[in-house]
Amino acid sequence: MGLIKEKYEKTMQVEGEWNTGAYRYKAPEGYLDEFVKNFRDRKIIGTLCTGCGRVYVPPREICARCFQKITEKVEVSQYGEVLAFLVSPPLEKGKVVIAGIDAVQAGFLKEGERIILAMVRFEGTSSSMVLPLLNAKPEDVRLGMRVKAVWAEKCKGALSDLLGVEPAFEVKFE
Amino acid sequence: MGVVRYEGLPFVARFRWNTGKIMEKFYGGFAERQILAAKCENCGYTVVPPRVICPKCSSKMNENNLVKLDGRGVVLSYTVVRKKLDGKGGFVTLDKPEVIAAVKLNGADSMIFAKIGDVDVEDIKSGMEVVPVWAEKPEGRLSDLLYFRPG
Amino acid sequence: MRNVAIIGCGQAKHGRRTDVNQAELVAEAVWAAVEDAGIAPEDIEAYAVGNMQGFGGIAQPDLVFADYIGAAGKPMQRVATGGTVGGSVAHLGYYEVASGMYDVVLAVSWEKHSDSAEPGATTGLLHVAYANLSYMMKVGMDMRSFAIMGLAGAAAGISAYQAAFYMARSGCGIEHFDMVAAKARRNAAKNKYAHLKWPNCTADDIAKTEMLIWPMRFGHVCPASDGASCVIYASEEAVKKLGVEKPVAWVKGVAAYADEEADQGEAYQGTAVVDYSDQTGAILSAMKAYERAGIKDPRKEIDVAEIYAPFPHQELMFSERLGFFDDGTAWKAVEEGVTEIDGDFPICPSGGVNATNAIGSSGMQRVVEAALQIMGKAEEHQVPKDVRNAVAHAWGGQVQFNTVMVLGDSPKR
Amino acid sequence: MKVAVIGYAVSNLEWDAEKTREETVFEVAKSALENAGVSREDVGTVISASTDFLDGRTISNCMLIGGGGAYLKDESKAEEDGMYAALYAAQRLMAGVHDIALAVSHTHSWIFNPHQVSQYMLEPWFDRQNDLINGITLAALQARMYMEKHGVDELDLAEVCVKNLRNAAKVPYALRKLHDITVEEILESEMFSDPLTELMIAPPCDGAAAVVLASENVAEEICENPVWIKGIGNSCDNYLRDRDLAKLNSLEIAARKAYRMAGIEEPFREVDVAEITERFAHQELMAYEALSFCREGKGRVLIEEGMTEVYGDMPVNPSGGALAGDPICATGMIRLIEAAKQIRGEAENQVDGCRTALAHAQWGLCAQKNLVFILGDEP
Repeated sequence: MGLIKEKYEKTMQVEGEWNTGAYRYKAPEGYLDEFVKNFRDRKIIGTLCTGCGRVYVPPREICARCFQKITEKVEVSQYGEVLAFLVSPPLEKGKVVIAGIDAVQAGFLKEGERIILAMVRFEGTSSSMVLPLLNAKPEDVRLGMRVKAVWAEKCKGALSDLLGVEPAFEVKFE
Repeated sequence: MGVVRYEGLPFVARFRWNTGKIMEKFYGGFAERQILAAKCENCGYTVVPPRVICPKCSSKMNENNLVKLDGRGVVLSYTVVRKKLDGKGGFVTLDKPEVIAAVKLNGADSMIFAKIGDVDVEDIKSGMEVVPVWAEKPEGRLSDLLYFRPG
Repeated sequence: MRNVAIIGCGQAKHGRRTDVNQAELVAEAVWAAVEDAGIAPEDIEAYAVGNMQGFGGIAQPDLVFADYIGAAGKPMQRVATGGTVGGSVAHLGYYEVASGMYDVVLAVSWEKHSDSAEPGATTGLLHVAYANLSYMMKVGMDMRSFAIMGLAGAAAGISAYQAAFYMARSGCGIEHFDMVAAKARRNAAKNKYAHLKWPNCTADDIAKTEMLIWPMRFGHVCPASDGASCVIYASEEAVKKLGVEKPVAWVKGVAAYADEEADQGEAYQGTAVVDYSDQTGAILSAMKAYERAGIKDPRKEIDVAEIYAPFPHQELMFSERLGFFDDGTAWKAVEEGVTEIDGDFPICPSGGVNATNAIGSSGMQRVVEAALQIMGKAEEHQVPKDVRNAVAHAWGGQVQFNTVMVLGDSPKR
Repeated sequence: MKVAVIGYAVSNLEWDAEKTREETVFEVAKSALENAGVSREDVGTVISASTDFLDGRTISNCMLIGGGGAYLKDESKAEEDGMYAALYAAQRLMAGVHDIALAVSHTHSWIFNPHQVSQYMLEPWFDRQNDLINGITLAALQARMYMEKHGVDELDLAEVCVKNLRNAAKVPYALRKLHDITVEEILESEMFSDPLTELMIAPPCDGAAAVVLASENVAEEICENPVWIKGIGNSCDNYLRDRDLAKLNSLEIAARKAYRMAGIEEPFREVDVAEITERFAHQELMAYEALSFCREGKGRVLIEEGMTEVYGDMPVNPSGGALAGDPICATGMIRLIEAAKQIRGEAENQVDGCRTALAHAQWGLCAQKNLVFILGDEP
């Protein structure tokens, strides 16, 4: 016996839409935009809450714990640690479809590649970011692993300048 | 400090709502140029389009409650629409204003909202009698019922 | 504080309900509950409703349905909190009675995923972070990164990270997730309202399904169901006045403490929760709900729990946060069969959310199932022991909202 | 358990605010707490109000927990007008579970036209398939039905607008402040769907509001002049097709219930001021009748005789009402706040000797749902 799903009669359908693409939004000036601008100089900045001393990367505007606005900016380390990670199976066509676009077919992702996604906390910060973990085999990834930021050859101040992270040097006693 | 304004990604969420069996019958009636309503056996309220629960006494209804209406109706209220939504949140000014009315169909207790055509906007009045105008070849779809006209 | 009881429960059959429209689906659960309670529709004084409107594509759908559920001319309040919504509606209905404003209140929540033209729950889930993703595109996220984010999104995004976090803190393996998922399918086979049923499903059956993104398999993922669940509350006085003689389930304590949204790097506010398996909000909600219910040792005093776990690691994680097992040890209990229907501490005997997920309905369904266990009306999946207290839990938002309701077989004194 | 309003805040109402939704919500939540003289630590429960379709985000409260002050608080979201959030917050206090509650509401209309959302509110199997039906055209149908039944004309509707927009001139946060507006200008403003012209339609805008509520256990301790909630009435009507659009039936039911709870027998005499949500001009006249300020069909007499002016016998909307600015989910909550300000004697258009005030919120197409609070200066 396998999986059982009850089937129900199909009745007529009528169509309609929710035009989400017609929405406009607002973001605070001086936070994610400034964070990204600093990528041009290969710098990672965050905000420092004067209430609790936490450093948020990417920058946050309101600290929920202290219930106050954060305006102070600080530069943080390029080194961090892996808090959690995911590993994709080798990618195939038809497996990653976003808003009707097949990401492999369209060439955004390569056929057969395996992607490791890491949740990274940069040193001295209280928050985390999801970044691809590059130049590492899935078998070699472990929690708490030290990683460093990998930048594009030419940084132009865009989110994509920060390609991901890669394993940092490890010093071992031999 | 200010804000950065930006647009949402170009994505439209689409829906295909199941109408359920009784509404399917309602649209099926369109193929014969017929408007079906549901008459509650308990309180006598007649609702169009038909539905499975009486809006007045909550009695259960089904296909056996369907009754045929003659299609004629009376305008309870109307409005001349000069500005229409474009589906993206904007308004477009109509070159030719359109009329929409609340119509009570003969034999029904509820009302429907329908376009009124073949009439000068100055001539439309509440209390006016109207009849449906059907597509040339009705197929049992929503688009079969084009609009209502005085008659 | 007034004592409030659940005097009737109703569920629509859950599955891909293309045979009915959204209003009919909701009415199915509502009138089943009215019948179960054995009251007249006129006895209901007020309504509590809710769903996640983006999934079904109707804004404020309850206004369209008001006269399908007998709410016309009566007070109706609506709440929506994401995945928790069913739990939140259950809490709202409780508070409507507990406040002293009404004596009999009907609470219903629902979802109809099949009305969306996009597969599964894409529309609703994508739009949680849609504005933020749009902004990230504006500040130069490339299509590769966008696709990579979608990659995790396809496996229910943050929940996959949460599974990894949970593995890190507990030392459990994927095989334990397989066991939990298999239990859900097996239990669901005994529940006539459930969606994914698989009699005698084993962990091996689940292990054979493909890996979506490590550590989450296809067999771990909940379905996108259509369904509705409903409960009817009555004050202690009304229980007497209505002459309810069947067993009822008493609400002993509720709490819903909001945590921070799981951070994927795009939030402007918050505290930046780092470990998604911490779940401070769940711990606090459980603590407060027990305090209000007078429960001191949840493991001993609670007899059965319905936990909102669309993914198997969440059943393990939340059973710890709710105080049934020590942090990081729930998987051992699963290995020992403790959480089976006939185990020492049954969890999700109904098959839970992992087998049936009509999002808006799911939180309420936990309350319904917990109440049925107390009333002894869970039929084939009734746990074979005396049920005096049961817990119904729901989570939602970006793994940040939790609702906890403690139900008991006798009123609080 | 009795409940009082002990603090409040309203943001500036603007078409396109130079603030994000998080910032606006954060600011009103913070100022309301300051106004009440309590800190976030004192608050037990937080209820917000916003909707997914208006915000363009599924789970609209999910990224507002920090900004709304709800972090690690007993939280929920009312997905309708902010006054329903205040109602839920009050219920949590009345149940004796908490002592202090914060209710926050917001809508940023700039992001997406709420009138388009009104179309998404239609029953999808039939009504939504007709592209001419939306909140405005339905309101126009309602207006004509009401006007023809009771001999009301466009001038009466324009008079409502003139009164409210002139009142709004003194209100610092209002959007439409038109001190010198005339009936002619109202009638000559752009026609949307006759009889409704642009100025007869409440202008959607950006805005937020917050109130702090306290139970009788603590209210008097914390606050010198708490404003007591003495009556609550709430009712939902049938869907459009099965209701008498010419009458606000559910408002009448809600008002009756609220009056009974507050012990009010003659509303016209006993209520000193009313703040109501008139999303369209004619709805204010319909509300006069449903609130029993006059007999059915006589709403126009009140406006023609000037009785609902600030100096009249039954002042209605001294703040300018929704016609002066409509941040959808915050609109009803602002009415509640304005009613509370009248009791405290803090209103811009203060009504002399105000001791009993009425606040009203509506929700749904053609005001399907209505909520009424009666506020007073003593418990």
